[in-house]
Amino acid sequence: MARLGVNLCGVDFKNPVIAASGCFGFGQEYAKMYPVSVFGGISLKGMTFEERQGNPPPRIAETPSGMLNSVGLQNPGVEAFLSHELPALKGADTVLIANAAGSTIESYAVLVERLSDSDVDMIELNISCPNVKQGGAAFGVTCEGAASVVKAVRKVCKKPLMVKLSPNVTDIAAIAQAVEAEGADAISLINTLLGMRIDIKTRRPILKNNVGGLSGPAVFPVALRMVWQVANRVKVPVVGLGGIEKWQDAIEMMMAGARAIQVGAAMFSDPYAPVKIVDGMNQWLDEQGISDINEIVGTVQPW
Amino acid sequence: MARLGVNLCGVDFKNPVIAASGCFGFGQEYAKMYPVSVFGGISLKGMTFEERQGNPPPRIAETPSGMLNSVGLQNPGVEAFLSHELPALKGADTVLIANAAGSTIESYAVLVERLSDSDVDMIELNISCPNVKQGGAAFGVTCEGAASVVKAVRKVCKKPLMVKLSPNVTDIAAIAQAVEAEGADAISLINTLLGMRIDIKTRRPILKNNVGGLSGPAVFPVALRMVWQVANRVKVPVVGLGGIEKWQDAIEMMMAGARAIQVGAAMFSDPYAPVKIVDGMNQWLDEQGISDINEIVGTVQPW
Amino acid sequence: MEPSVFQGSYPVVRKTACAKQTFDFVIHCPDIAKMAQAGQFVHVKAVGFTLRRPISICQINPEKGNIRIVMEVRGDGTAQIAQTPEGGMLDVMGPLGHGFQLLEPTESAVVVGGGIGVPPMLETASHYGENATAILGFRSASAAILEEDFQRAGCQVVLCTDDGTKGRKGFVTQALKEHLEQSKPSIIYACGPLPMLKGVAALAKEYGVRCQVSMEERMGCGVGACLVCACKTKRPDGQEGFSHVCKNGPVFEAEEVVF
Amino acid sequence: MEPSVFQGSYPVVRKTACAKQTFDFVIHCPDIAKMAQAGQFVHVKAVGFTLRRPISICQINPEKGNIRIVMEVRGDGTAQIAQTPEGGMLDVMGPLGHGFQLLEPTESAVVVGGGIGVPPMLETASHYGENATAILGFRSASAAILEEDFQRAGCQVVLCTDDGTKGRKGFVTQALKEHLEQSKPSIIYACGPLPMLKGVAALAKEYGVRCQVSMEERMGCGVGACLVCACKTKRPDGQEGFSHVCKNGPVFEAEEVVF
Repeated sequence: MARLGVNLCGVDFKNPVIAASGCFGFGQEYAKMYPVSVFGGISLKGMTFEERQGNPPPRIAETPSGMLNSVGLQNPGVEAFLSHELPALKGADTVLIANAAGSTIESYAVLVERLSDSDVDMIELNISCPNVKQGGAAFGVTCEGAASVVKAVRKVCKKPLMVKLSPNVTDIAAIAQAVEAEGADAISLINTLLGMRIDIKTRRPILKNNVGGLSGPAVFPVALRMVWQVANRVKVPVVGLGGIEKWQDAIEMMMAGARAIQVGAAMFSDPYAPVKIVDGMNQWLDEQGISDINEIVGTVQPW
Repeated sequence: MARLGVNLCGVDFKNPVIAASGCFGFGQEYAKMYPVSVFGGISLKGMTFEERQGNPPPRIAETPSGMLNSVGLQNPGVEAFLSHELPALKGADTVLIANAAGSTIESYAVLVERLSDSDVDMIELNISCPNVKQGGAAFGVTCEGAASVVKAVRKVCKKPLMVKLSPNVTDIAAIAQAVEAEGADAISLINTLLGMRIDIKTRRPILKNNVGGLSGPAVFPVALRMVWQVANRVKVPVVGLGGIEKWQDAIEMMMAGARAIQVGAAMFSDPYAPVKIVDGMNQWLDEQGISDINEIVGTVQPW
Repeated sequence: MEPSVFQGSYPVVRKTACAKQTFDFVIHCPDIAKMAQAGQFVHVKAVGFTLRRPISICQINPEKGNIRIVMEVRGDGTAQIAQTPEGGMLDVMGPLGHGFQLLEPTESAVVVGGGIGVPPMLETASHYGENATAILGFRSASAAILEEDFQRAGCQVVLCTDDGTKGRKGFVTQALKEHLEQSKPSIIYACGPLPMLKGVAALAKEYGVRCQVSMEERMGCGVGACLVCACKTKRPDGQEGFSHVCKNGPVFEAEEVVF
Repeated sequence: MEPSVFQGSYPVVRKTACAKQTFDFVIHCPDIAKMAQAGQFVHVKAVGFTLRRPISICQINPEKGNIRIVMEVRGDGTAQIAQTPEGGMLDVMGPLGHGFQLLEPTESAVVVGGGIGVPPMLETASHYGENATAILGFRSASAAILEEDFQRAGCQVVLCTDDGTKGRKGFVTQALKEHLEQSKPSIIYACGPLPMLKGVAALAKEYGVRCQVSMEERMGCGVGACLVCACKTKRPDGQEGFSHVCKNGPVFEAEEVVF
């Protein structure tokens, strides 16, 4: 058995497979099928300081090898999270990552400050949600915007800070460098690509929000390219996500430079996908005679 | 039989289905299966003033519901095109669109000037090829770059000028407005999304160019969203492409605001895809009792 | 914690076409059948599609380890599922969601089903047997399904068709109103098109009868993790918010739902 | 212009496993069989995959309207194709590319095949019958295929395995060299791994024999429209450039190819 453990900015993960935010709720739902301890870590449902209702339905549309969603950060707010959700995760044998979003720089800061006093192990700053009017991706698509949020949050954040980037930009590596410069401890990418579907019978967008975020295997090649570009430009650890459905995808992502990976939409097709990815990685490492998963990180050799 | 004919900046197309540049060579290859006259128009293989060898192979990689290519504008150069390829298309009952690329503003200008004296019906300016070192997408990802090329080309272009945009940008509508302001007669989008795949056995990118352009059904939702955004911001006609494989996709694209559509990668899975799309549109229009395809353009009603 | 939701490839032990574009599958999935309850659903994978399709459970046979689903072809995905032959395998996940709350079988119940909303009512109707009245609505005779099954379950069946080609002409709401004029059941259960549910809920309120409705919405994970299948509901505190069909539902108390 | 390339869903009239992960299909596609020539290929669709898989034509029977392909499972796509049962349908497009140029059957020819490069040589070898020598190389006995077919075609078969578990031990290039020492054929045809083709081409040049090689590259459209399957070749004017395996090839004059 090879060593699957990885370390992200001081936090130990028993394996590099993390549940992607928004696809795993607050960690309880899939427990009816397998224990949350299967994951090296779980990135919890994106949360805001105040409760949010989210967008009206339909919030999902199917696409070739993918899906669009427009949930819009529905969440009970940080206090409800701390009083109800987080205690339920006590003793869960996995790294707990709080995904934090806001509509203004201040709202990001107060939220992260509050989370800093909690038992979460790490904070993932969501500056890339495509489904909310203010904030979200608005900050994530410019170096200045991204830097300003990270700068403000860094001051009050006592936990390792990971920043999740939007792929809907011209130069994602520049944004990665900007947030690194402001003190991000890690970078995760990609959030969803902005997409749309239309119901030709009603001549209406399928999503009530008109547009939504594209995820699933369809986006994997774009995610892999961006992870490769970012990993070559920053020193902090990179967490790769976007369309990973098989263990081979996870290996590609790590060879491209990801220290860990997140699995999201793949669970909707196959709820056991994360289990299979961990097992597949293990078996492949043994077959290859590689004793430590960390040895493959960033090993892709460009032509 | 409903009316399928559309008009793009003065050029009449018998139907709105156009072969996408790079997927239909110079129009002869698929003639062994069906006549080129099936198409309302064909956008010919991207060409440069001088001959180009293109990138070394492998130039293609499969992805979920899509493919990456890194051909790199291999073409015989404009003189060979005019002396060999174009004459062979004489009498082809379809609109001929020359796809023009360059590495400098000057090289774009001399090429377009030369093509302006030929029998092509229209010119598609390619400022979005992701597979060439200089030029190509380099111009297409900033408003200034895009505007500067269109401005220089417009001066010497005597044909209707369509500009093909890159999707690898933060705000494609802003770029569309910039090229419209410089005199573009039409806008086509999207070119390919930049992506990557890695061979985990060799730990090498599958493409010799390391990265390549993603096309195929996987990108359709992103293309549809961008066409909708652009069509809402410019007055010139918009041609929609990116992952169209079925007639329903074509209808969605036109409802989003496209006056015509282009079909590319779909032909690699089903060579008869364009024929089926034209037939499907026809049948749907009749079923809906719509007498003219133009009636559905831009009719999507956002929530 | 023992798994209570399962996913796997299970054999189709019986498949019949019961109406135009409507198929009746009996699937051998002992672990799912053992846990399943009336009104729950299974999430079925269509080969070549990203998202699973939620399909209500029509009947449960824990002894034989079988569940029965009756599904309608609505698009490419359901068409793909419908192609699965008898003897073939289906990728099924379940049981999922909260089902109907069943009272003592001696209580009287009315189950109201419209179109493809009829199958989910069979297991519940069977629970009450002769104490149940099943009001089943269809577009026309050609779309009518499961009538014999409800009769075999012992309940009084009132079959309605929009065009009067079978049973009585008209909507189930009219039949329900007439029934409530005659007698007051302990509870009403309903599944079908939104307008029908809305009408049934209104009648239940008018006649002061408890009512549970099975809701539908475009769905993702099926377990409450992705929050896409939102349904507007009233909370105990009276405030409105989005609940989720896959986790809080598909069955809700009618008075909670904001139609 | 009459169509000369066809695509459709055609029945598999015979399927056999001829070696580990290697399958032998006879497909009934009269229009394709009518036009097909030795050395051409067909482009086969794998359900659920975007790109077709180019597979060389092994035998052509225009009378029966059949073609025969022998393919190896190399990945998920080819595995999907290999699952097609006898009696099932395959989505096939063809015939595609330029095949081997056949001289008079009375001329003497040597066909050299390596591994899965052996099947494409059978139709050509059959053309020359007893005037053909077939030098076939495989990793080991378990991978050896089609020996009887080449014998039935009347040609002398020299079978080589890398590990000597069948026929003579060693590479086909060694066997070819010895053959050329004995007699000079009118032409050599080769298909197989790149190093083998390189070696065969070098020998052909050394002994002054014309040589045609069948090349391979990751392919897109299959008809020469997308220009992805680039192969570096020397032009008449001596300048090097990229030709395309699907349109200019798969068969090239060995001296044109820049190995």
